[in-house]
Amino acid sequence: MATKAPKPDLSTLPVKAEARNLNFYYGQKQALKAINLPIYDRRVTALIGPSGCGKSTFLRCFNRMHDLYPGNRYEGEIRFYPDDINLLGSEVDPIEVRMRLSMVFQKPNPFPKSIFENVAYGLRVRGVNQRAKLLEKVEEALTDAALWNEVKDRLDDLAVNLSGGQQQRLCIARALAADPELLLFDEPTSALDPIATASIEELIHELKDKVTILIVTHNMQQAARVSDFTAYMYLGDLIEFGWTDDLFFRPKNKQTEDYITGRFG
Amino acid sequence: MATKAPKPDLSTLPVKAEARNLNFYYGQKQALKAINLPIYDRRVTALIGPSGCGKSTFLRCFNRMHDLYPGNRYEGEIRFYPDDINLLGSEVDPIEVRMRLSMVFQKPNPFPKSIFENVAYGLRVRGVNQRAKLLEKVEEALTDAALWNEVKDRLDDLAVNLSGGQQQRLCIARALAADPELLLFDEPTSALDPIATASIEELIHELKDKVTILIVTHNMQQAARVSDFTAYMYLGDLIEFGWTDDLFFRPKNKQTEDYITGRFG
Amino acid sequence: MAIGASGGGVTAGGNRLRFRRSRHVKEQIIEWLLLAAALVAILTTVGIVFILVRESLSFFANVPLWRFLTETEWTPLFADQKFGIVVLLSGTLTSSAIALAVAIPLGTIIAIYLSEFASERTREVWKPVLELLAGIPTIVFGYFALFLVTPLLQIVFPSLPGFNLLSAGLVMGVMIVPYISSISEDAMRAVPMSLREGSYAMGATRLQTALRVVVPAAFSGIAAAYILGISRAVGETMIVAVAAGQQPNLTFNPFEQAATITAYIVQVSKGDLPYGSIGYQTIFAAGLTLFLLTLVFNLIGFWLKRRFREVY
Amino acid sequence: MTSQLQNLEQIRDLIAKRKRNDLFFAALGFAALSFAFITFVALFVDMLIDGWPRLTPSFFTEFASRRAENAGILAAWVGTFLIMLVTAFVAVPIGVAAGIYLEEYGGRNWLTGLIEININNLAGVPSIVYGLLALGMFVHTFGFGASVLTAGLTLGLLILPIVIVATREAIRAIPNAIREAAYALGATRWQMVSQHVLPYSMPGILTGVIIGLSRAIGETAPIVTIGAVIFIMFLPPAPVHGEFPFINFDWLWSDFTALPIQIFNWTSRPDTAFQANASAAALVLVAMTLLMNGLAIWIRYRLRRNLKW
Amino acid sequence: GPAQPPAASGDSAPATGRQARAAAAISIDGSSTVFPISEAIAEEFQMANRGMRVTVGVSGTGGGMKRFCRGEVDIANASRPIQKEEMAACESAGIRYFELPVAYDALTVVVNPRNDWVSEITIEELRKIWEPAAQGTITRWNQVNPDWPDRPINLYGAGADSGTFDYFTEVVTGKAKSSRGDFTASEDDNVLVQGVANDVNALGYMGFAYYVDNRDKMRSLAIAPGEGKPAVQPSIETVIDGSYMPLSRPMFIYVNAAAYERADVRAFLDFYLDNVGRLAEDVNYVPLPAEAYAVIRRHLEEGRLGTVFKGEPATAVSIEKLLEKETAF
Ligand SMILES: Nc1ncnc2c1ncn2[C@@H]1O[C@H](COP(=O)(O)OP(=O)(O)OP(=O)(O)O)[C@@H](O)[C@H]1O
Ligand SMILES: Nc1ncnc2c1ncn2[C@@H]1O[C@H](COP(=O)(O)OP(=O)(O)OP(=O)(O)O)[C@@H](O)[C@H]1O
Ligand SMILES: [Mg+2]
Ligand SMILES: [Mg+2]
Repeated sequence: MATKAPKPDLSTLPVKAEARNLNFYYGQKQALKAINLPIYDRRVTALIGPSGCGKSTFLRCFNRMHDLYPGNRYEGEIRFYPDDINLLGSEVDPIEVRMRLSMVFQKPNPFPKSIFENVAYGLRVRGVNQRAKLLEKVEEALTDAALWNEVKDRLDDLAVNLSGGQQQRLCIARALAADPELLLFDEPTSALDPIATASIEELIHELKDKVTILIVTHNMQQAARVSDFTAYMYLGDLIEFGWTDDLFFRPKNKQTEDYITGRFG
Repeated sequence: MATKAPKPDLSTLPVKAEARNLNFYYGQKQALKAINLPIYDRRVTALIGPSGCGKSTFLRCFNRMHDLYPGNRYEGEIRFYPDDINLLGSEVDPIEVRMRLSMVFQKPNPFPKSIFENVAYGLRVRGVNQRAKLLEKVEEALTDAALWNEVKDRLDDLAVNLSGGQQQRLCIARALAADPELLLFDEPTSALDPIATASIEELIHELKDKVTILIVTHNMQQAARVSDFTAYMYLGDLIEFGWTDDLFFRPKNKQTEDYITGRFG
Repeated sequence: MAIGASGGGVTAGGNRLRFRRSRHVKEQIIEWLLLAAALVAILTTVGIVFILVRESLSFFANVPLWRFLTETEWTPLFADQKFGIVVLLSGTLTSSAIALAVAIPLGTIIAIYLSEFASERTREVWKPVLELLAGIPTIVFGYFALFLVTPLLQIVFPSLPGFNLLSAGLVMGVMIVPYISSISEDAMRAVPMSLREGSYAMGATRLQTALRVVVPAAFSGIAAAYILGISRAVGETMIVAVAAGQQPNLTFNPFEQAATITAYIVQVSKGDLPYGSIGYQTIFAAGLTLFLLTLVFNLIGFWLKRRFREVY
Repeated sequence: MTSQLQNLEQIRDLIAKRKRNDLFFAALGFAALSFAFITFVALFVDMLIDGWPRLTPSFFTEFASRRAENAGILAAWVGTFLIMLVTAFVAVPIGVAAGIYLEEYGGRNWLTGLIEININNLAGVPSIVYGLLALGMFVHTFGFGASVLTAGLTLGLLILPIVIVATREAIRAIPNAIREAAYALGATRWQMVSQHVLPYSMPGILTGVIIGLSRAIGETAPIVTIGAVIFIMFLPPAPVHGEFPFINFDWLWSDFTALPIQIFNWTSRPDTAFQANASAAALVLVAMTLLMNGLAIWIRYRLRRNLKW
Repeated sequence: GPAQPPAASGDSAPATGRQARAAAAISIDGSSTVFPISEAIAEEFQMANRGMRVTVGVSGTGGGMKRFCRGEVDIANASRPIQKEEMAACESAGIRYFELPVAYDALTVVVNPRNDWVSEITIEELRKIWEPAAQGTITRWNQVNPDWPDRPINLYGAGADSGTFDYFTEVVTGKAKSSRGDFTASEDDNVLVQGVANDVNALGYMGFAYYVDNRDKMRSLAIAPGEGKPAVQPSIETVIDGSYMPLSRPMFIYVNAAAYERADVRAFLDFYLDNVGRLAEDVNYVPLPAEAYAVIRRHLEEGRLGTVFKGEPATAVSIEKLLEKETAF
């Protein structure tokens, strides 16, 4: 497991964000049921659970992705610190939220632009246009995403010509370039081969000192490898949450245990 | 594990099909490398391995699905018994092959026709058109697929209005109605919820007395639950093959062990 | 349940896996029939080229090609015959340019609006309504330009003659809008949602997402729409024949009247010229020019599509 | 990575500005849409004012006449209808077959590439060039004259690319999973095509055909070029009649007139009373187009209901 | 002669359908100028004789003559006499024909109703305006006649593909098709009407019928033929009495001699000659005097084939002169 040191008391840990009694509806269909979940600052929290349990739905609440489609409805709050605002509040601008929380998707989705423009996108959106400033940030982000050495000589190539694993790291670099406070990953490695997967997992490991991470995965081994905390969801309910090694080795809930031992899913 | 009785000697078991030195190429890209693998008669053989290792590619060689796309190339043989013929031979008609080997796909893919017409399709293709005969076969297949009771009153409803699990069972019924000698499953439950998954696994269990089954799965627990034999593949190579419990509990190969214990994938 | 291995299947035993000749032959015949249908497209092109070239050859036997290409007057029907196709080309290109100046911005804006801004319902209602515009007979547009648009324009530009490229071009532009907006919108819709989500997730607004991600991603489809729009403009006949005047006039000034290639062809094919006269043969030479012109545009479009094929 | 809190104010300003741009563009888009729509309304109202008084039942049942108030469009609408019939009979089988060939059979080789370039190019060839083709080919070389057959063939070729493209698009919308399912059950290619691809793409094909026909119905230039008659006081022989074999094809060879050229002719008459007739006939033509497009939309929404995958 | 390679084969190929059709209807095609007359007669004829079938097309005089000389139509409408190439084409196809002058048209020179400076114009002035040399140089009214104001002159005229254009240029500039090119040309006369009606500086020419039907939008000019003769306004009377010269011209139909053997064609021509006087006036053309129709009828009955013009244009042929020619034929 990721954390080897003795585990600090939860109440002393700083919280970056916290879902409070969060319900979510796709039209009539309720996809999240009264979720309460803290996301600890600069820790990796993993969301696991069988397909369709609402992992992605939960993740996408954080950066208000659901606002893009009509008929979706939130209830409850996601508190965000240190400002202590409700990310779902109507007074909060989703665009501002998205500028502060970055997301990496299941399938790499680079824009049909150059590598450089992909990474610079978040900055351009913020109105940064000086080439020097952009270059500096792009290099920093690509370095953080462990991609700089592979692409530094072809920043003007089209991003879609990269391999799948490189594309996903590019998407991570794109997210990092925006200096996010919270990084959301939705099954970032499920479309990748084992080697690319390993490199992304390593990356997450390195990033967590700098940024808070929330990651959805269908691969329990992955959750075990990369996360400090794990939440197990089932059919829209949060069944169990705790330190990753506790949840995997000492699950309190029978359902969690069944899932983890592979009795279903 | 599926087989509780003492394990018979492999050389005494009847073989339904056997890959011999099978190579497969997508254009230039070699996806299967000299695979040798027996499929024992009326047993369930599971294929596991990380994403992209060639499981689906291997499965689709059996019913010559690759013939549908240009640029694909087979080398080697798949012997098929009792005829003792090479399924990949140029004198063999892929259409005849597909009439004897049925396939169930990862995502349920019912035709946008009625439930009845879906199941009857394999017979219609063979020129069977008498309603009575069709009805008899359809009932038989739906019963075998554990779906008859749920749909018997609405055979003329559109199949796409069934739930995902029902759709997948319908696809299995469709495959069964053609009286196949070998059933090919490509991750048949990965798009389904746990309950539907359980019902499909049970079905496989019941079917194996009557028909030989080759199943691809990314879920190791599932392989352990449903199969007699398991083959582990990695990057186009067959790494290990054996009785399922041997492979899971006494893997001979370090790679297999790493995979099974979740160290990667 | 009868499993095939026990021999109880629908098919009989024996060499069942071998090729069936009858089935193979039937499939082959069907494939040939379908191919024959597809070849009609080639035959049509061959037919067009054959007819146009055959008739143009007798024209060029009388009128050297250099006269056709270099003269600056088009008076094949006058006593003093001049054959400068550039005159008709100027009218064609000017009216098309005006049309495109209207249709490309308008069509693109509408496409972006419908694809990225409007609600699902708005889109489902408005898109067909726009397509209706494309179904209106162009002759109706022609009289619309002459009797309604030109007088309106004359209020703004009192010196505007009753026939002018401006009015014809503007109306033609409106006529082309649905082609451009509809095809561009299809192309933008085809851009996967994941790209949009990627952009929104970076904090982009709708407009930024539309202009920086969706439009570039759909570029080849949008280019195809533009090319089709150009072809439509260059080939449009009735609007220019009615509203732009039919005076061959070497001009690029929208405030003047001028004949286009298409207007010239309909005019002559209804006129009183004896068949076989040079005047009559000019319509085929003009038609060939028109065909080559649209061919060039289409090849450019084809190349653009190749070059910027969508890679999402 | 430090928090961006300090320049949050700046970002908020920026967002506000960006949102104003969004709003401005949305307004612009709506204005553009409205502009196109208002043009359409203006055109329609203009025709309605001129043509409405002439839209009496007898307008549809009378032949053309030199007296504007007696003139009707019987020959014109019957002619248009018959031409559309031929056009559909030419364009649909050929277009659908070609579309199927390119999507399901052709593969990628020089021949399909050539066919593809040809189709794209034909879609952009001006209709008047088709008129010239018809004049040289159907009228003179084949000797079909300025008949219903010639006009139908010409317009059929004209809309062939539209039908082919619509067919291909409809076929492409069918997921490969359906094809694989059929093949996996032992279907031959043609069984797969005829039992799955064709029925499932039917709504798309029909929509394309109707859009093609509504393009063809208003085409004036090619029909003028082939030299169709203007004044005719009789109808082509009925395609269906009471005696064996109940159908005949004499109407294919018949003279005809069609709505667009009737309109064209009326607008160029000295007697201004004919202008009202022209407007009324144009209204009829637009109404027919609207009707066909309405039908296409209806098909799109009704038939596709049953096609989910 | 005209190049028409596949003519013969084209005619014989679909014999069944086409010949059946040819027998079923009397087909007329040709000039759009003559069209209104033929149309009126076709309409009245079919109303008087149920079951008879006539079609009238507008392929232009050239297009109509071409089809006529290939035997595709029974009657050709022509706004000018048959030309030499066409005579040759008919000859080589074995088509023999009757030439029937049916009415006169008065080419009318018109200006905008708000034009208050000109009411009559001489042929000489028209030549000054329209000759090729005027292109780009004669652009203002006062360049033609110093009494007229210093305003731009905007010209409207028939399409260069039309018989009207040929006739007007022949009469005004002395050579057919010899004209300046910078004028608004249209073969759709309503387009010209629209132009002149909206343009104070306009001067145009068109068929008399278009003028009559749009009197409220345009004003016609009296034409002074020159040599001191007085200017004359176009009207049915002035054309009949020969004083509206030289801008009045005859119009013809050509009848295929073989088709004339058919009873329906005979009946139709009978009807034509009986009624054309009345109906021509109805559609604002000038009828010939009754004796002219009688002469023409005699030609038909006596089988007098061919043309009186021998391929020459019919310039400045008054009704009187035409009658002489016909009688002498
Ligand atoms: N747009 C939508 N409209 C309606 N229901 C939806 C929508 N998206 C997801 N759902 C439903 O909401 C539930 C939760 O979906 P979600 O995608 O969050 O699951 P998930 O846990 O991410 O599953 P997976 O592991 O398959 O990605 C599912 O039942 C799903 O069918
Ligand atoms: N049509 C194709 N053309 C080229 N390469 C292909 C094609 N289909 C699959 N491949 C490649 O062949 C390899 C084996 O693919 P295959 O689909 O058999 O993997 P798999 O084991 O079934 O993986 P998964 O668990 O993701 O389904 C992969 O590297 C894949 O990228
Ligand atoms: Mg998910
Ligand atoms: Mg697979």
